Amino acid sequence: MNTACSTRLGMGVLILLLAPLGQAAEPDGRAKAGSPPPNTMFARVQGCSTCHGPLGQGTYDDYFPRIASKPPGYLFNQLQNFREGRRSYPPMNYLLAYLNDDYFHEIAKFFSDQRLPFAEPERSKVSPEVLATGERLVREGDAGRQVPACTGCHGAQLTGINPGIPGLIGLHSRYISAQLTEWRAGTRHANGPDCMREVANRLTEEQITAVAAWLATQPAPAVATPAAAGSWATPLPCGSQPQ
Amino acid sequence: MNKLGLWAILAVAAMVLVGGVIGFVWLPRVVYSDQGFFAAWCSALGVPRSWAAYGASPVARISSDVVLTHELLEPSTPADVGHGATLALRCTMCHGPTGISFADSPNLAGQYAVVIYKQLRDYKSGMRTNAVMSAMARSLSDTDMRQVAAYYASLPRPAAFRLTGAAPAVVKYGAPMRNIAPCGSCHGAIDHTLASPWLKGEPRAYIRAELTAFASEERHNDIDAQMRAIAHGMTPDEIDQAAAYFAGEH
Amino acid sequence: MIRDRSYTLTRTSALAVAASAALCIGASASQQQPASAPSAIPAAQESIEHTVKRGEYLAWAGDCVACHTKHDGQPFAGGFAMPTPFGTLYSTNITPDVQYGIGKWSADDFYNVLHTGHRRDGSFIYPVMPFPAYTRVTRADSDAIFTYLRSLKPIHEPNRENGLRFPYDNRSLLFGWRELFFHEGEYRPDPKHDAEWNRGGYLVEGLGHCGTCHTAINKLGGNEDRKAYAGGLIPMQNWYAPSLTSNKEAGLGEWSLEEIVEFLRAGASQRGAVYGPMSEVVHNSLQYLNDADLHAIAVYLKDLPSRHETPPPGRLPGTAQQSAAMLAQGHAIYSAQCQSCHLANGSGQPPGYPPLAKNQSIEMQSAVNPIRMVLNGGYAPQTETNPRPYGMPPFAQILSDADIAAVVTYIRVSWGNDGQPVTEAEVNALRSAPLLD
Amino acid sequence: MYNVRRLVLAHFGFAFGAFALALLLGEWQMIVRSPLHAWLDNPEHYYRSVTAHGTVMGYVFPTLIAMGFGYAISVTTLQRDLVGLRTAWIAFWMVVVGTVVAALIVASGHASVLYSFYPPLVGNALYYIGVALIVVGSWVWVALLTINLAAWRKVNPGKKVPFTMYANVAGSYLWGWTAVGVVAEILFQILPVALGFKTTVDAGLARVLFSWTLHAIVYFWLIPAYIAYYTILPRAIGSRLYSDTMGRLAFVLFLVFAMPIGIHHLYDDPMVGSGIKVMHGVFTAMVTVPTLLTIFTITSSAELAARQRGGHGLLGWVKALPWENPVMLGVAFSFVMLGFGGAGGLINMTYQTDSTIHNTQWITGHFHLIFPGAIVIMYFVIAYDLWPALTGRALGSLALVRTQLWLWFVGMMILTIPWHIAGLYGMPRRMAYYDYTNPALAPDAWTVIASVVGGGLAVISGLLLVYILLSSLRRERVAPPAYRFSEALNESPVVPRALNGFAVWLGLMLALTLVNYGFPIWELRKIPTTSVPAVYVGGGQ
Repeated sequence: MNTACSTRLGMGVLILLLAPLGQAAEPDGRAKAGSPPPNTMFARVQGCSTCHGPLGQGTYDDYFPRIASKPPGYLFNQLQNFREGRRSYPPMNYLLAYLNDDYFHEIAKFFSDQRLPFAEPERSKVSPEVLATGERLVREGDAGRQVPACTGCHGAQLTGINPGIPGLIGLHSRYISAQLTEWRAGTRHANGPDCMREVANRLTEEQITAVAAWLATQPAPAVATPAAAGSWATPLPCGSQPQ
Repeated sequence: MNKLGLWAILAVAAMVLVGGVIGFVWLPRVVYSDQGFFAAWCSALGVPRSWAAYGASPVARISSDVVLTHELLEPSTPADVGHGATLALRCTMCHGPTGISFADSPNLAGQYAVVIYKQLRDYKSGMRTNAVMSAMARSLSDTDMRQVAAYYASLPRPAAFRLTGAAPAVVKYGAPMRNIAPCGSCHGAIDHTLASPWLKGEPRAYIRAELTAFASEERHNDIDAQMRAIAHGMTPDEIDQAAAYFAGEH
Repeated sequence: MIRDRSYTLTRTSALAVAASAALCIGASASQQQPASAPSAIPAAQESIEHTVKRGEYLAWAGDCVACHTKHDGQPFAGGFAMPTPFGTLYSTNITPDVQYGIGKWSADDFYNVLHTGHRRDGSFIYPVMPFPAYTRVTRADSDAIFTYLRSLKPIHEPNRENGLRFPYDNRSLLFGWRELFFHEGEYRPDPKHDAEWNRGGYLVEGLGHCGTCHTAINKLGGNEDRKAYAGGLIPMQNWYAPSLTSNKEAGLGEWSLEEIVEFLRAGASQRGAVYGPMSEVVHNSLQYLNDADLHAIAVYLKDLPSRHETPPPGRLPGTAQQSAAMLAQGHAIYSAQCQSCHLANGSGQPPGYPPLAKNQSIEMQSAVNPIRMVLNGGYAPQTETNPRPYGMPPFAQILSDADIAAVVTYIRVSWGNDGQPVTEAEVNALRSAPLLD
Repeated sequence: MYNVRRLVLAHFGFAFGAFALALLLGEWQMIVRSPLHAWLDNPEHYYRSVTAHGTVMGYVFPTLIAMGFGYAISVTTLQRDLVGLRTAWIAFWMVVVGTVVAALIVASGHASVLYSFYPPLVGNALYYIGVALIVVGSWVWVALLTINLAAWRKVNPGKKVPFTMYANVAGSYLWGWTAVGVVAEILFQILPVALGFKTTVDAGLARVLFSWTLHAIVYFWLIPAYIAYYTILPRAIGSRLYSDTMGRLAFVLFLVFAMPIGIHHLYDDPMVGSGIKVMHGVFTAMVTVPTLLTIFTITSSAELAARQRGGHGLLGWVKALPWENPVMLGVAFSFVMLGFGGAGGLINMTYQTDSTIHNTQWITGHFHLIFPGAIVIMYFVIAYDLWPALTGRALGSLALVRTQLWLWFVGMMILTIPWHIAGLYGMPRRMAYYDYTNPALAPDAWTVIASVVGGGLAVISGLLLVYILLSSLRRERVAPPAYRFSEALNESPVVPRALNGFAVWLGLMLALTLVNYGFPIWELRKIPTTSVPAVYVGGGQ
């Protein structure tokens, strides 16, 4: 039954590096190591590259979001959420398990500093009516259900605001509807007060589809960087955006 | 051939004749008087004619195009589970790293493969709709669906969800006069019938939501409208009792 | 893993702790004749806060926090799920809470748990708690740890009922297990060796409980002495804990003491980087140990009897051209996915990008770890001495079983590596291995 | 009893053993669906029980009785050892194995499909294989009787076949042919699905094939009882069979009319044409002919005896009958229940009236009145009558025997009459439970409670039978006189040729089958739309 303990406590696995150099190891059995890697953040975040792209610009796969030029505070929160299991995605949970906050700040800063062109917006298959509904929700919200307009927090340009509120441009409809549904189901959390959980719970299934579809079809504005902190106040109190 | 035998044969032949005349000539002419003789005769024989003859097709809109076949019941291979595990990484955001969401999205750990497969098929075909799942399922091939299902079926059901306490009446007995079968006799509290989902340990909110959706016909991918009929007959209380019971929260 | 604020505080103070503890242990070492138990001076002679500090240090050495804290939970408040082939167990609350914790415990109760594996009510403890190793801990150290735990903030967190299958839910059945795998008794110093060697032995065999993983775990969930430190697959978690005795695997015969120390403290060095469950150990435990203790551990490990078993020569599956095709495929994938960091000649760029050429972890008998590295990637643990680790991305979602089998086979047989080829089935089997317990 | 004593004993022993167990299941079903018992936690258990009860009572029990009795008749009437004794034993074991296999599968909950299978329900293949084994075993019996009769004919060319043997063989042919339907259904419709070669069942065709067997099987159950009427009763009450010829006619008419009527079970099924249904209705009506012939002949035989014993008056002679004789009592009870059952049957066979009671408890009441009522009580009589010859031991007190018959009769009446009423109220068959707390239904509750009482009496009676038979084994041996069946009043050495052989009647049977089943089967095989996905039962956890 030690096994259980070992699942966690295991003195585990060593990668031993022996002399890479062509010729046989030197007499004392010691070997010289290869040249050290570039001392850059770029070299350090290659662990993220296969899913988010080498610079966080996203990949062919629309399941993984673009993280380049998202607000640093937002990215830091997500890194933390994944490490703490407040968001569940094993590869992320696993990669971040033994990294600390100070390093997270560096990683978040690195990606938020990337300025890269956005991919072509989605060509949505949903009907014009649905798109129209989506646009209305984004710009005006739904007073009947006390749903604030997305633009209220994420900005008229939908490019988000520093430090904590992400832009909604350049995301895929599937990703957006997934996040809203997660908030509804309670599988995604943000620092309390969790304003997005509030909002997501007020949306209907159809509204989620509409919003996601419309947002995904929006081209990025010329300047797609988050607005400066404090540019506007959010209609709902949000833990991730201290006022 | 002796006399008696001959008489017997003739008598029986006569009966056949009489019966035939009544059955295929006389009655049809009365019953299907509107049709020609031949048509009437066909009806008496039971030869089906095109539904056109009756106007609109009596076949209701099909609720799902998934058919439970032996192939679906075949045990899955380790390879299926392996590939399923990788495909299922994308489900973990809502359904949890090991198929347990600890929230309101359905737990999939230990769910029957046929059940998961059918729902994925229905999401893909649009028979069941959901903002996320419809999009998710669209990108899955038939093999993908089987593998994901195989993976989740292979995961252990959470020990934490051992049901305690007595089941409410609707779970234990249903309500015969309202044609409500006992939930438990198909969904696991008492017994399990093939291809019906295992509900023990599913989130209360989820079960409640689905039953309500069935009742309002908003969800309609249940074959022969079984669940719609049942949910329709259930009172909101019963729905909540059942949900609470299966979630282990009573 | 614990990222609770109070926790991070304790952790940042850890170096100080370690330092002070180092002093006292250094002192103790000097005070005692080599062969005597290498524990610290008796608790009586030191101030309470000193004892607390020493206890905290020893708690790090034992990595108590790892199991006694659940994800996103309070340190030492328990509730951490430990899946086993026999069912799932949950660690207990060891904060001084009166109702759920060790608030009512005496130092004797605590020592009993570590030393004899009996609960306060006398019933057996499941060996998921490594008391077969902790039994080696001295009374003085046990008391220090207890004093430290009692100094913590009580957390009113109820313990969770274990989910063990019949018949394993019956504790008395452990009697047989204990007969087979449990040998009670504090660490007995070996007079043939000096104090440092014995201190190392004390930590490795005792609090460190390295054997728990590095000795193969059999069907009964026990470690067999004759297989000590010979390595084995960690059940449920499906990582391979390499042999510490075989130079073909992680055998330390060829390592210098400095390198072992650096490796255990930093988690990544010119000679190696850790990943998998070992990351957790380095991150939560080893990085806080002082030089003296790490050095002692290194001395002891390096002195483990070294076994050189040569595996049967690797043969590629299938016909000649099949294997040729496999290597070609592997090479193609390597150039596309791996080369940018590990370089065409497999030399890598240590310590960030480990070399693959002549790499024991790549060559060793079991292909589990190389396969899992490709499937899941990984970051080396962040430590005081390696504050900005490099990482490798997961490839599970972009490479097929055939691709991974090909590329792993390629790196296992190229650049003079003499590893065994890998099959698709082996790769596939590891796809469903849990990433985090 | 020549070389078949142990063989017949084995058949009767296993038959009554299985009967006793199934009887208990039946009573349990009564109780759980009555207000006397809380609702079952798991209704599936009820359907397991119903399946087991039906399978044993419908396939195993009567088949074994018919087989055992058939062997006994063959040797006693042909007065020669049975040809092919070993084969007969093999057949017996086939039936036993088939029964055990099917029972185990049903008990494990993997074949709760009820004894009529209900495609597209599909259970575990082994269950159907078990049932098929039972039928095949009985086919061996059919072949053996033919062979023995042929062998006898060879040495007695042109001689009149003894009446009892003639009826016996007629019955075997009836079964041999009617069982083809269910076997075809199992082989071509259900097994391929149960074994996973196919995933759809042609429900329409399967149901038609089953109806081929479903009604005729009742006459197969009936034949031993009728044989007892004709050949045991007269002897037992010291009389003679009133008319050999009329008797033979009755049996061959069953042979002819039993087959082409099964579809009257499918009156409500859309896939069969109305004309076909009419034809089946017509021939169903014809079955009354052999029945009435029998009633007449047997009553006359009884009257004969009564008048010899000094009975007189138009009906007064009835008092003079030897009522203390269990055979007499049993036959009388059987007649009464046959009367009620037959009357109910007239309603079922009429298209219009049937629609009011179709699939209600009425149907259950009807066939329980006919089979466990009229027929099984005669099985008891047969067992009692053969017992001394089989065991070499006399039965215990006849009073006990009479009590057993009385209990069965009363029990069955109390069981079935309320069911008819419940059926008229519209209570459906096959309900694991029924909400009698509902004010609309509370008034009907007495019906099911009455059935429980009736069932209880039947159980007591059944156990009493087992006791009587077993306890007799502890009595000292007696040398019973050679077993014999009664002779006819006027034993003429010849009968019409047609009534000494089966050619004409088998010909008519096949012809009528063709006429009444040929088209529907051919048609349904053509139509794809009657094929539906199988519904697999018994998921298990």
